[in-house]
Amino acid sequence: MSRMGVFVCWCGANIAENVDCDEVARYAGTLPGVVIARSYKYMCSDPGQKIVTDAIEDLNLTGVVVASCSPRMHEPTFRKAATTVGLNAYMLEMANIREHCSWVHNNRHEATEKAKDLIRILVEKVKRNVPLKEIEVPVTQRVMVIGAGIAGIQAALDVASAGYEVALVERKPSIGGYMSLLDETFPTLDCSQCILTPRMVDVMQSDKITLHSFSEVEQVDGYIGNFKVKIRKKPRSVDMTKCTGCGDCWNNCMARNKITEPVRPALDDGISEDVMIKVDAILERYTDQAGMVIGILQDIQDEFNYLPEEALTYLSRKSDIPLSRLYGVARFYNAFSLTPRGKHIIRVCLGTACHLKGGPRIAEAIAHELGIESGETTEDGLFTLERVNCLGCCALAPVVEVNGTVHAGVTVGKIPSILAQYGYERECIQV
Amino acid sequence: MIQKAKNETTDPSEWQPRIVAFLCNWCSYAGADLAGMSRLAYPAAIKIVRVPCSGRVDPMFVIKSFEQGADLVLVSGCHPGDCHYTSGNYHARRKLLAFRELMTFFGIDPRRFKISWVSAAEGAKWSNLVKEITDEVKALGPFETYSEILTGETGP
Amino acid sequence: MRTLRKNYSEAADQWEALQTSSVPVLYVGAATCGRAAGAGEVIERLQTEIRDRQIAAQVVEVGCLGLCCLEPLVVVHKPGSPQVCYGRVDTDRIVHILDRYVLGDDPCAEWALGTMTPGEVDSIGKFSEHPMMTGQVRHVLRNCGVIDPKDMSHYLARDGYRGFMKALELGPDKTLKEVKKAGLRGRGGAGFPTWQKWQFCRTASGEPKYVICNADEGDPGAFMDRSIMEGDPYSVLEGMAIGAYVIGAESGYIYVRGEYPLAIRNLSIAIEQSRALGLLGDNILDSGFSFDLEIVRGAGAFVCGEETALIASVQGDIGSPRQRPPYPAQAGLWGKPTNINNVETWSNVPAIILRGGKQFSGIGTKQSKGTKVFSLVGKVRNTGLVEVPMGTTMREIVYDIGGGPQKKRTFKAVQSGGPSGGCIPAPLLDLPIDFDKLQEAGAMMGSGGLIVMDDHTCMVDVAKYFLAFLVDESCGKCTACREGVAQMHNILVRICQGEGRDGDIELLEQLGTYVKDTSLCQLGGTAPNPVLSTLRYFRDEYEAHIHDKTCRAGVCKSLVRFAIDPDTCKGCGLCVRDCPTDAISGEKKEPHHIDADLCVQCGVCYEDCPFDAVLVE
Amino acid sequence: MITLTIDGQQVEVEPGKTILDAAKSLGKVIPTLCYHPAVPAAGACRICVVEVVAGDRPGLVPACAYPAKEGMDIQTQSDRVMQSRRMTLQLLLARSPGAEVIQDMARDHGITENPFPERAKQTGDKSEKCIMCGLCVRLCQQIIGASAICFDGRGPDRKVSTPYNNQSDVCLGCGACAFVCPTGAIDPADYSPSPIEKIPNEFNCGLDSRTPIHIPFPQAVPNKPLIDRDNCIRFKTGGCGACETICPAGAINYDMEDEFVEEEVGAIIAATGYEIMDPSIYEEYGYGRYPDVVTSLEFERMVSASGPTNGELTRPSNGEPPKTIVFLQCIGSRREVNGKPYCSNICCMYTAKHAILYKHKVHDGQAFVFFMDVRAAGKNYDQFVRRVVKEQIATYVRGRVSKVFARGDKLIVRGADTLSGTQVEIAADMVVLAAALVPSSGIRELSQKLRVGFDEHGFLLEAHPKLRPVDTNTAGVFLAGCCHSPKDIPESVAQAGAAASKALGLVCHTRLSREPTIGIVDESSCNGCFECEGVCAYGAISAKELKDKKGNTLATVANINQGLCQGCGACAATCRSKSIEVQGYRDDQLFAAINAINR
Repeated sequence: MSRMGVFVCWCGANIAENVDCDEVARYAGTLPGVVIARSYKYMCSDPGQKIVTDAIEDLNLTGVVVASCSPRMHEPTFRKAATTVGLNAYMLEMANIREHCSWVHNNRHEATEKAKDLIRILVEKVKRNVPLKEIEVPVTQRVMVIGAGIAGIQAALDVASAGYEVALVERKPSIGGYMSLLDETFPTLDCSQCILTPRMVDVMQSDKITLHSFSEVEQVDGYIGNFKVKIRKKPRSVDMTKCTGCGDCWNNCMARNKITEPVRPALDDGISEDVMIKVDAILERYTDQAGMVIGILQDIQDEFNYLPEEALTYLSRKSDIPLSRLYGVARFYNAFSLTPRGKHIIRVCLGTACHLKGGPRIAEAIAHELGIESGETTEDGLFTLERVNCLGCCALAPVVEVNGTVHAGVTVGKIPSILAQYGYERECIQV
Repeated sequence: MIQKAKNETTDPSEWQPRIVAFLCNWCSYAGADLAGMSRLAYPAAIKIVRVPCSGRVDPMFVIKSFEQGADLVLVSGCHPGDCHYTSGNYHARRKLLAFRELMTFFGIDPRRFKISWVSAAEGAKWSNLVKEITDEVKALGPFETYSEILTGETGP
Repeated sequence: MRTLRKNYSEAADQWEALQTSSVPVLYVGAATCGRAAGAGEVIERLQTEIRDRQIAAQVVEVGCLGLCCLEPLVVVHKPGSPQVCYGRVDTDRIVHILDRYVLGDDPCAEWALGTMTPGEVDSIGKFSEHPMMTGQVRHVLRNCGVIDPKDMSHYLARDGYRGFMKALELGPDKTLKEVKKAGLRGRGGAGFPTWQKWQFCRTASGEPKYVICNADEGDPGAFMDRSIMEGDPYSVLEGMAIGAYVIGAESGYIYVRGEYPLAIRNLSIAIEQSRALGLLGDNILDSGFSFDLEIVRGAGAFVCGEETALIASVQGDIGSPRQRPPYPAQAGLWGKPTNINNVETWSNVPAIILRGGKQFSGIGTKQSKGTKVFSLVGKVRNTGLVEVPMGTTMREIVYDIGGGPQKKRTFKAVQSGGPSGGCIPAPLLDLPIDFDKLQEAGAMMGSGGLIVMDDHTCMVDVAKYFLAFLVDESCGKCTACREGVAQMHNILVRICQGEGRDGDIELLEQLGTYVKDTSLCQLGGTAPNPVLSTLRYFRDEYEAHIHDKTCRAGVCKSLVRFAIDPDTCKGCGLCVRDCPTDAISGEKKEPHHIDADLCVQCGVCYEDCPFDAVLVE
Repeated sequence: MITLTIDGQQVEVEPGKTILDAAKSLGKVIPTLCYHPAVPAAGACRICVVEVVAGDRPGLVPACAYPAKEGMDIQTQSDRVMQSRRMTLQLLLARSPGAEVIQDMARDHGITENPFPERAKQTGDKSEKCIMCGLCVRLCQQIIGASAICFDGRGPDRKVSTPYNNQSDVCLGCGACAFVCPTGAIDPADYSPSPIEKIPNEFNCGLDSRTPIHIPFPQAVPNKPLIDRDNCIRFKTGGCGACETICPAGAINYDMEDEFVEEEVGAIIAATGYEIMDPSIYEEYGYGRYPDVVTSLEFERMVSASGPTNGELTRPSNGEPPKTIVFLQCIGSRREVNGKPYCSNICCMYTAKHAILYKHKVHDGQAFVFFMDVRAAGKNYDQFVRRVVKEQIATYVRGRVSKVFARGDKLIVRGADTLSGTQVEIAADMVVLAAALVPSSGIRELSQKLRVGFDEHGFLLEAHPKLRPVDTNTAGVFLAGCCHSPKDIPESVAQAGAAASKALGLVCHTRLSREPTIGIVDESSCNGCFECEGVCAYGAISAKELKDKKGNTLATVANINQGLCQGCGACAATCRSKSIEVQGYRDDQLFAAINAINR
């Protein structure tokens, strides 16, 4: 048979103000199994606790209900007291007639009735309590500190100085938190760096503290004494064991501004149909496109008589060779022209032999005749005048080549007749 | 600056509803404590039973409460995601909401069974919650069905 | 190993049939220079004549015999009589020859240059005794102008690819030893021992290996590579095959400059035919050695003659040389070991292997073995391609073969080595053709361009011309060449405009040594040579330009006034017609007069006046 | 290793190293222009030529590109070298008259006059400083991989440009070309399709910029760099990789991925700190609209010696020192509506400090502080603020500010002065907002992982406001610093100590006793359905085989691991055969309580 004790606390005025503690105690006494029911001004005080322990001892109580404040507040206190007199701590429970009753119900009658109900309910439950023994669990003697601002650093150092290992996890690449941003701190106007950085160095040098910088807590398992914390160490892309912090990398980093990823225009954006067909046909003939750039450009020039911008842009997109490389090659070699050329290409040889035999005179004469400078094309698009360094017919100097056919031993006088072969009419015959 | 809660006078003769509330120890019970500390008065009809987690509440407790004369049963736990035991409140939510659907078969009006999430910091929410459900149960009137069956006759 | 015996016998029969043809055969020299001189029209006229008049005769287009000033050249071979070579055959002269000699038996001795094969034709001497031919020993050019470049059987019939097959038998090591014994040195200009170059590439680690033929021939005034490629492309292919076999390369490139379309066409035909015969491609003649060739067209950049620039160009990039080491033998094309030789070097190789190194080293001097092909051009009477044994003196080439300066002109100098070379004045004419001797004289063998200059050539203008050429052709990568050569050119332009100052010569010399010393590649490294050598031998002309503001050769316009000497001028009116600004006036047969304001000093009258009536003040 | 002598000194280098590397290891300085350690050497500018006195090819060679060979004898200062270097400089002076770097170098080499005429400015030349060394083009093509610029033409007229001289559509705008250019001749803005934008340096609140690979601040611990993958060319386009080439220790590793580490600990202390609220949500103060309206943290960086302006306080708009400055308190704090109802605790104090710092920086400047009530409760705090007031360091105006708007280049601060009951307008050069402190971002996710409560503002919930301020409801988890509530450094440090001692109190034991209110299984009635295992959040339930003496299995039943079970009771509620009970909350106990609800 259970021998219950009910002890009602006044809590000064906090409970007594709305609950008639004596009435409640009287009622508790009438409950089956209850052998003693008393109220007292401060049950949690030392004399109050003595009342409970004496009752346990004198009446061999098997269970106790203390009706006072929230169990979250003083359950440990009363349970400890009960154990001192041999009653198992879990045979004692608390009915919350303060926060759940007197403090929230001002109607004295209702509050008192509710107190009685709460006690009655709890007594019935406690009658069926059984003594329970504490469970022992192992404790991992390490501490984790999450966040390495001044608070985290200080906590880690304190724990480490007590000789226990610390796992310090900091989300940012460096510890120090916002304090490292400050210049001076109030009220002493101490330089923030001077009082913080030594602590940061202590963290680094302490063999007890394992620092996980640039890392975040991913998952926490387990419970008090046996936490298993999974940490995600974000990639620095720098191997910390090898890096000496010499600074060569950040002093020579190439990305000085934000990167704007280039927008890839569509293959045929702004390219005429005709150009695409012709360039595609040329590309078919080449297996190693990147290596045969000059061959491809020569074929394009044979096709269009010059290198149109459209063709180079399309070639660049199709073959994935950068346009700048194609343009660079086109501007480097004399054979290529980026501007439309005339139907007939006149090339005056200025090799050494031709130079000695009056090559420059011939060039000037032709330029004078056609009214254009070297490298230009006549308005009617018929003739383009170019200078070339040696066509390999030096024995027959001076030499002029037009559309592949070479004219040897050219003199100023012969120029009009040579040009005439290509449809050149002199506007006015000079007298 | 704790103002005293205003002194409500209730007429003892009027029918007083009986509400049973199963509160999870870590959140709702602490929320009720906070309501007390902040002196946020609410009707006394409610009787709080502490359970380790809302997941511990067995549907049988609810039926037994109605059988024992409860006019409304409330189960309150931590906000989903905040449960001290990680997933206790998820099991409670699924199990008890499914159970509420069956209550009509037991002859209990589902509106007499409430589930709520009150965190340890929401004293005010707890107090208002109790006021609401008390008014609601007054509107619903006493729960007679089970007591009639037990006593074999249909009383007023 | 297959030995193509069947092909050889067929080729021999075909060649024999041609030699003993029952029908007259006319060989027309149709290389680029021949066509420039009118060979194209001659062939057309010949074919229309033959077709219209159903003459039984055969026309064969061949390469160039080398006598460019006498082109177009036609060799007529009537059955039973020796081949007779005729010069300057224009469209109507060919008809005469056809009627009088081919159909008749009048050998038209007045146009004949000599008989090519044994046998006598009255009043026609031996072709080999022609002044231009006497000094020559034609090894590299042996097939040029003789075989049809588009028909491989001709080449096979004249021991074509026998050298290659002998190499396959000897194996790489022995073949290399033969090249070493021959003492062959690079004909591109530097004269580096070829066997050593092959050795470097052979022993370098890295696969695959490449062989390249440098046919860029950027030196203005040099065209021997063109003539070899147009006349006898097979010798180049065979030489490269032997080289690749020794080095262990499986693919090769021939980098031909874009200005040689005919050479490219003949080479492509030669490659096609070689592949058809299985002399190019996989497992050649079942010997386990595979080798194939591709032609890469140059696009007009003199700098691509430099090895690393050429490699960059083949890789499809701008032709910018790269700092060496690593040398191409260690890391060349696509970073792999690559061996680059000049056209003439490659075409020497087959003969060396076939006849043995000793026979090749028998010709030439102690240090420079074999023969060298020169293009003799400029102010010389007989211009053309000459192949002389090393050791021949410059005087023999210019005077004996070249016929000395043009009439009424006196010899001043000969420039050898193009823009990287230097000039050889009259006193040094007895200098033998030898890599090292030329180097000492401040000149350079170079690819073989010999440009003869006479008293009407201004050495300062020549130096300015070469610098202008180099400024235009410099790739612009390194400061020394880009800026140094440009500044040297500015100074010479100033001197030629009469604004020369004291100290200009010293500054030129200082700049010259700087550019030679500090440039990244050999273009820059040799760019100052023309200036430094003209300064060394013709300092007086510079002083005349700077202090007296005169150009005795009458070339530098701003320093020259032309006037007609009344008593020598015959009033023939030749100069009136040629003068571009019509500054000359005068009655027929009366002394003419130049109007100083109109005259732009172009120098046409001064050059062309048959009576030297135009004087320079 | 290769041994060679430079200027008579012996030196050893690994094979593949250049003469420049060897000279550097001897501390010898050889001038370079077109050389950069991250770009393959080209030997283009020829300024670094040295004389090889003995070796296979004696003569002048570029030190940057020429490999060191065994037994080489190098002279770096011989007459021939100095002569060549002087001539190169004279030529470059003529080529690029505008390049100061070349002028300085020339002066150092004793060049007084230049015999060569200056090169006429060509059409389309972007700058008079370009010495055509080609480093920018080589870098863009070979290292960055964008190939946006190329060499246009050859010979003396060669210049650097984009294809057809129009805007490049592949330029990344990274500015690497300008960074390596020896004479500052290239400006990426000429080529980049979009405007050039700097990478904001978080440490200085974005007031200055940083590179993707960086250390957060000079005194950072650990003092090792990291790569910001959002701005690094290597990660965005696959190009660059310069840091890997340069790093002498070979420490760069682009393939690093997230790594997971498991730490076993007995106690956890959360100290995740705070962040400053973004005041731009308050239109009236104009933060974000007017550059001269800054937050207190930005102000702190501006006055800091290691800040973006090295401690010189200048107005972000025009760089002038602010003659009049106004500090606004309680921005977002103590606001019932659309803000934080709590007081952020430290603003009054740091604003007083800011006033003092401002006086140090701008002696003749005038500071105003709009405040509600000065909270200076800490030790010597009030004396500190009173000194600011008494020594007229700042004029304290009691009242809130309604509006900040621009008039001319001044910022008009319109507020009330409740003590005089009048409206106040101040024409200020700079306005500093003391914004509210909020918990650092991600606090909600962390608290859910730690299973710790948090209040509606996100601050972590202490177990009891008075008695257990550093504990949390979850045993073994403690709090420290501003993650609990806004507080100053002394309080944070104190709380850190407290949390540490709490944690030590726990981990100093090797064993810990725990609430016995955990589950037990009645093996006689358990039918092994293992429904319970599915609901256990701690994996505390496993199978146990009951064997008879001979060892054959009679039944498999559920078994509870006492260490893991937390006593939540989910299994008890789920068990169909009611074979699992939570001690202290058994069904019969609860039914007994329920039966007692009705008197």
